[in-house]
Amino acid sequence: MLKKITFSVIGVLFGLSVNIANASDTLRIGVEGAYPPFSEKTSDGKLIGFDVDIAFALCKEMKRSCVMVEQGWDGMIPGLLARKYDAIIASMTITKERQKIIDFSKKYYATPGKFVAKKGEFSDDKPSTLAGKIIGVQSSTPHADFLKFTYPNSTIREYGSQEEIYLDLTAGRLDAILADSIALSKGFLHTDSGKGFSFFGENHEERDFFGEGLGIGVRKGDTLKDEFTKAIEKIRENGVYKKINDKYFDFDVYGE
Amino acid sequence: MEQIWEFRSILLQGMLWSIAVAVSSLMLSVILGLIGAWGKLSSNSTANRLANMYTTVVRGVPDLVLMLLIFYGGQQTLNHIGQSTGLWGYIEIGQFTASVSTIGLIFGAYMTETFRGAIIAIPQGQREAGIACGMSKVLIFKRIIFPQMLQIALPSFTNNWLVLIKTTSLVSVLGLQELTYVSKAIGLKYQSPFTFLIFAFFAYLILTMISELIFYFLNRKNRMVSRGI
Amino acid sequence: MAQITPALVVQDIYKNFGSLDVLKGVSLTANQGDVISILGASGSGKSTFLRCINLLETPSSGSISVNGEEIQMKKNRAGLLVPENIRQVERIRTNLAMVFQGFHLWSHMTILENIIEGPVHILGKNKAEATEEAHSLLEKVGIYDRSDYYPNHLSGGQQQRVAIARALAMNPKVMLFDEPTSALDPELVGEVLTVMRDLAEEGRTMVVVTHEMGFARDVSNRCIFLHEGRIEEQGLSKDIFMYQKSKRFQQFLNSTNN
Amino acid sequence: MEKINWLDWGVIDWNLPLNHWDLFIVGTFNTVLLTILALFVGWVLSIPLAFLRANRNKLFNYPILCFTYVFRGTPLLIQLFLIYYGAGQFDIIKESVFWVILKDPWWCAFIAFSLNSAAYQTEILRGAIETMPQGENEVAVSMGMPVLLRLRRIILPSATRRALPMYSNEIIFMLHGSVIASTITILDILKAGRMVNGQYYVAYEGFITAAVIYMALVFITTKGLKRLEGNWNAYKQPRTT
Repeated sequence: MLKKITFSVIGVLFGLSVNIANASDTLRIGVEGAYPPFSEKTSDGKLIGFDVDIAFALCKEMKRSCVMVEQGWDGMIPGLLARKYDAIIASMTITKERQKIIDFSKKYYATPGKFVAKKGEFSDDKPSTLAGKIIGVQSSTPHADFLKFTYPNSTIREYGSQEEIYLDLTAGRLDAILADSIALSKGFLHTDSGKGFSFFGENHEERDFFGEGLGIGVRKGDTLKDEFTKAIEKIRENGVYKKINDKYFDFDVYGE
Repeated sequence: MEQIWEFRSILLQGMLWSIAVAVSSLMLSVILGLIGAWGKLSSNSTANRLANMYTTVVRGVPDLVLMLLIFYGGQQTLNHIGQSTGLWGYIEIGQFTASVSTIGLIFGAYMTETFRGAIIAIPQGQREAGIACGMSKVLIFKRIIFPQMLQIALPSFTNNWLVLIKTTSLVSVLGLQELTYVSKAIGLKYQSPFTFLIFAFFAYLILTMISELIFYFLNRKNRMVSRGI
Repeated sequence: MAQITPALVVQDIYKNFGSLDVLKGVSLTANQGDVISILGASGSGKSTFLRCINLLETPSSGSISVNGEEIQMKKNRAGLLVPENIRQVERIRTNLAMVFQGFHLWSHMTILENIIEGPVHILGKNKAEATEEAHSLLEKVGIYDRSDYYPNHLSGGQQQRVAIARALAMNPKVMLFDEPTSALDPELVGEVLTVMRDLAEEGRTMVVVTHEMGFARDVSNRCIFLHEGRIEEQGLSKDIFMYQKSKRFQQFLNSTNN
Repeated sequence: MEKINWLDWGVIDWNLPLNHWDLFIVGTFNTVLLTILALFVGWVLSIPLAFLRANRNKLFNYPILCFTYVFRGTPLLIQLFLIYYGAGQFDIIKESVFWVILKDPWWCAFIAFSLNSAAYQTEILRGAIETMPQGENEVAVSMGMPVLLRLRRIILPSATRRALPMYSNEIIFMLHGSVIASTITILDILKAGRMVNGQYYVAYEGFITAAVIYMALVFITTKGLKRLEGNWNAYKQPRTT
C-alpha cells in the first residue's frame, strides 16, 4: 500500500508535468489568452487572436516549430525569466522599466491608449475631471503606471485581466477604464456588453510611459531578439502581416 | 442551464483537473505526513527540529502565498541550482506540478499531525509484542503500526481531505484550468458569472458530499473491524 | 392555632414518560420549618418527584403551590401540561432552591462568583452586598479562604457545601435536596450532613431525597416512603422508624441497615 | 528610492519591498481589519444560530444546518466570486439598494468572509453547547434564571471556554483565508506583494515579504491565544499556590 502510493505520486509528478527540456528547436511562446482581440480562448479552449496569428506567422518565417504557453499577465516576465517560455508575444509595450530586465524585438504593432466610460459621462479625460472617480486598469501595464503618475486624485483599481475590468465596468463598479484603444474597441465596445459605452478624451501615447510600441519580449542577450525583428520586417514586406491585420482590423495597427 | 450544457465539455474537463489535483496532492501529502510524523516522533533532534519547522511554516503562511512562491519562485530556484551545479538545464514547474506540490506540502503538515496523533494512540505494548516476536523495526511499522494508524487516523484524515478539495480552488489563481478557473473565465467572458459560479458551487458541494459518504462507509467498516478486536 | 399558609403544597402529582408511569398521585405538604425526607429504592420515583416540584420535569397532572401561590398550568395542543406563564415559574423557582447530587457548580466561575450569580443577576441585588452575604454563607458552610478558587480545585464535600451556600444565597422559602451525599466519598458525607443539620435547626423548610437513614431519622421531622410511584408509608420520623405498617418499608429499612 | 547595498542579496533584493513599505502597511491593515471584522460578525451571527441548532429548534434547525453545510462544503473563493461577480449578473440587484454595498469589493469580501465564518463558528459553538455539562444548566433553570440570562451568563461562557482551541483554529483559518481578497482587487498583504513583484517583474521579493508578514501575524495571534486560553481555562488547571 505504502509503496504503491509512493510510486504513483512520483509517477504523477514526473510523468505528467516535469519535463526536463533540452535545447530543442521548438520555440515556446508565452501568450495571455484573456485580451481580445489579440488573444482569447474559444469555447472549446483553443487560443486565437492577433497575437497568436502573428506568433505562428513569425515562427513560420523563422522556420521554427512553436507551442503556445498560456500565462496570466502578472507572471508574464517572471515566466520568461524562469524559462517557462522563450518569448512573449502578448501585446507587451516596450518600456524603459521592462528593458532593464528583458530585451525586446522591434515593435510589431503600436496603438494608443484611451479611456472608456458610459456614453456622455465625461467630456474630457483631464485629471481634474476624473478626480475622485474609480478607474480600472490592468496591473503591470504602462497604462497602470501612467494612471498612478498622472491621476493621483483618482482611485486606481488594478485587475489581473482585461475581461475582469469589462465586467466591473458594466456592473457599475468602475467609472472609467484605460486600456489599449484597439483592445477596447474590438474586445469591448463592439461586443454586446459594450453597448452604451464609448471612448472619451485623448489618444495616449506619452513616450515616457508607452514607449515606442509593442514588441516581442525575450531574455536579455538572447539572439532571438534579432531573429524576431528580422521576421517582423519580413512579414511586413511579404504581405503576411497585412493578411492577419485585415482579418482583425480595418486599418493598419502597425502605426507609422 | 442551457449555457452550462453548451460548455459541458470544458466544465467537465475543469472538474477532472480539480479531482486530479486533489487526488495527487493527497498522495503526496500522505507521504510527507508519514515522513513528518516520523521526524516528530524520532529521537533524532535534527529530524525533530526539521519536522517542527515544517509544520510551523505551513501553519504560518497562507496556502495561496506558498502556491505563488513555489509557482514563480520555485522554478527560478530550481533553474538556478541546475545551472550552478550543472546537473540539469531546465526543469519546468507547470501549473499542475506547482499546484500539487504546494497543496501536497501544505496538507503534508496537517497529515503529519494526524499521523503523529494516531501513532501515539497505539498502545506501546503492540510495538513491544512485535519486538518480542523478533520483528524488525521496518516490519513492525509495516505490519503493526501502519495498519492500525490508518484506522485511528481515519476521521482526521477525512477532515483533511474535505479541506483539501476546497483548497484546490485556489490553484485557479495560478491559471490551472480547473473547475473554479473555467467557471469564472467562461462566466466573465459571456457576462453570466453567476450561472457558472453557482454551477461550480454545487459541483464542489457534491464532491464534498460524495467524499463524506465514502468515508462514512469506510469508517463504519473500520469500526466493525476494531470492535472485533 | 391561627391558619398558617404551608410553605409548599404538592397535590396529586402524576408523571409518565411515554407509557411508563413514574408517579401515580403523590402529594406532600410542608409547613414552615418542616424537614421532610423522601425515601425509596432506586426507581421508586423519588428524584422525579423532587424535580417535578420545581418543574424541571413537567408533571402530567397535579398542582403545586409555594407559599400559597399556585403555579398556573395549562394543557397544550398535545394535551400535555405546560406552565401558563414562564415568568411566574421563574419567580417561584427563586423560592425553591435545589441542591443536586452532582453539585453542578458552574465550572467557569470562582466559588464567590457561583454564589453571587443568582442574587446579583436574578434577584438584582447589588454586588457588594451580595459578596458580603456570600462570605458569611461560606463561613456558615465551613468554607474559609476559598472564595477565589475554581470548583475543580475543591473536594467533593467542599463543592457540595458551596452548592448549598449557592442555594441559600437565593434566600429560598423551601430547599430541595436531591440525594446530596450520594456522589460523595464516604469520608466526606459527614461534613455535608452537618451543614444540613445546622440548616434544619435554623428552621429552614427542606425536602430531602436521601439514602442517609440516620439523617432521615434524627434530623427530619417527617418521612415519606415511595414505592413504584406511590406513597407506601408516611409519618413522623420518630414513629415511622419505630413501627412500620408497610412490609416493603420494613424490607427497605432492613436492606439499608446491612 | 535610495538603494541600500547590504539589502541587495543578488537573488533577492530587499530594497524592492522596502521601497513600498507603505503598500504593505495598508495591506496589513486591510487584512487584519477584514479578518477581525469577519470573525466578529461571524461570532455574533453564530450565537443565535448555534443556540437554535443545539436546541433542535423544529423550525430553524434544518435551514441553519443547510446554511452551515453549504458554506462549509464549498471553497471560500467560490463564495467570494459568487458574491462579487455573481451579484452583478442581475439587474434586480444592480438596481436595488444593496448594490451600494455590493459595488464595493471590500464589502463583498467582508460579507463572504463573515458568512463563511458564521457557518464554521455556528458548528463550533453548537458542539460546545451540546457537550455542556447538563447539570450546570439545570441548576440555573432550577434557580429561576430566565433563558436569555442563562444563555449569557452560563451557557455561552462555559461553551466558549471549552471551544477555545477550535476558535483558535478558526481565527488562523480566517487569517489565511483572507488572502483571496487580493483576487478581487483589494489591497491586502498578498496584493501588496503581487504589486511589488509586478512592478519589478520579480518572483520572490513581494511574495516572501508577504509570507513573512503573514507568519508574524500568525505567530502573534497564536501566542496571544495561548495566553488567553491559559487565563480563561484556569479553572481546568491544577491550582499552583
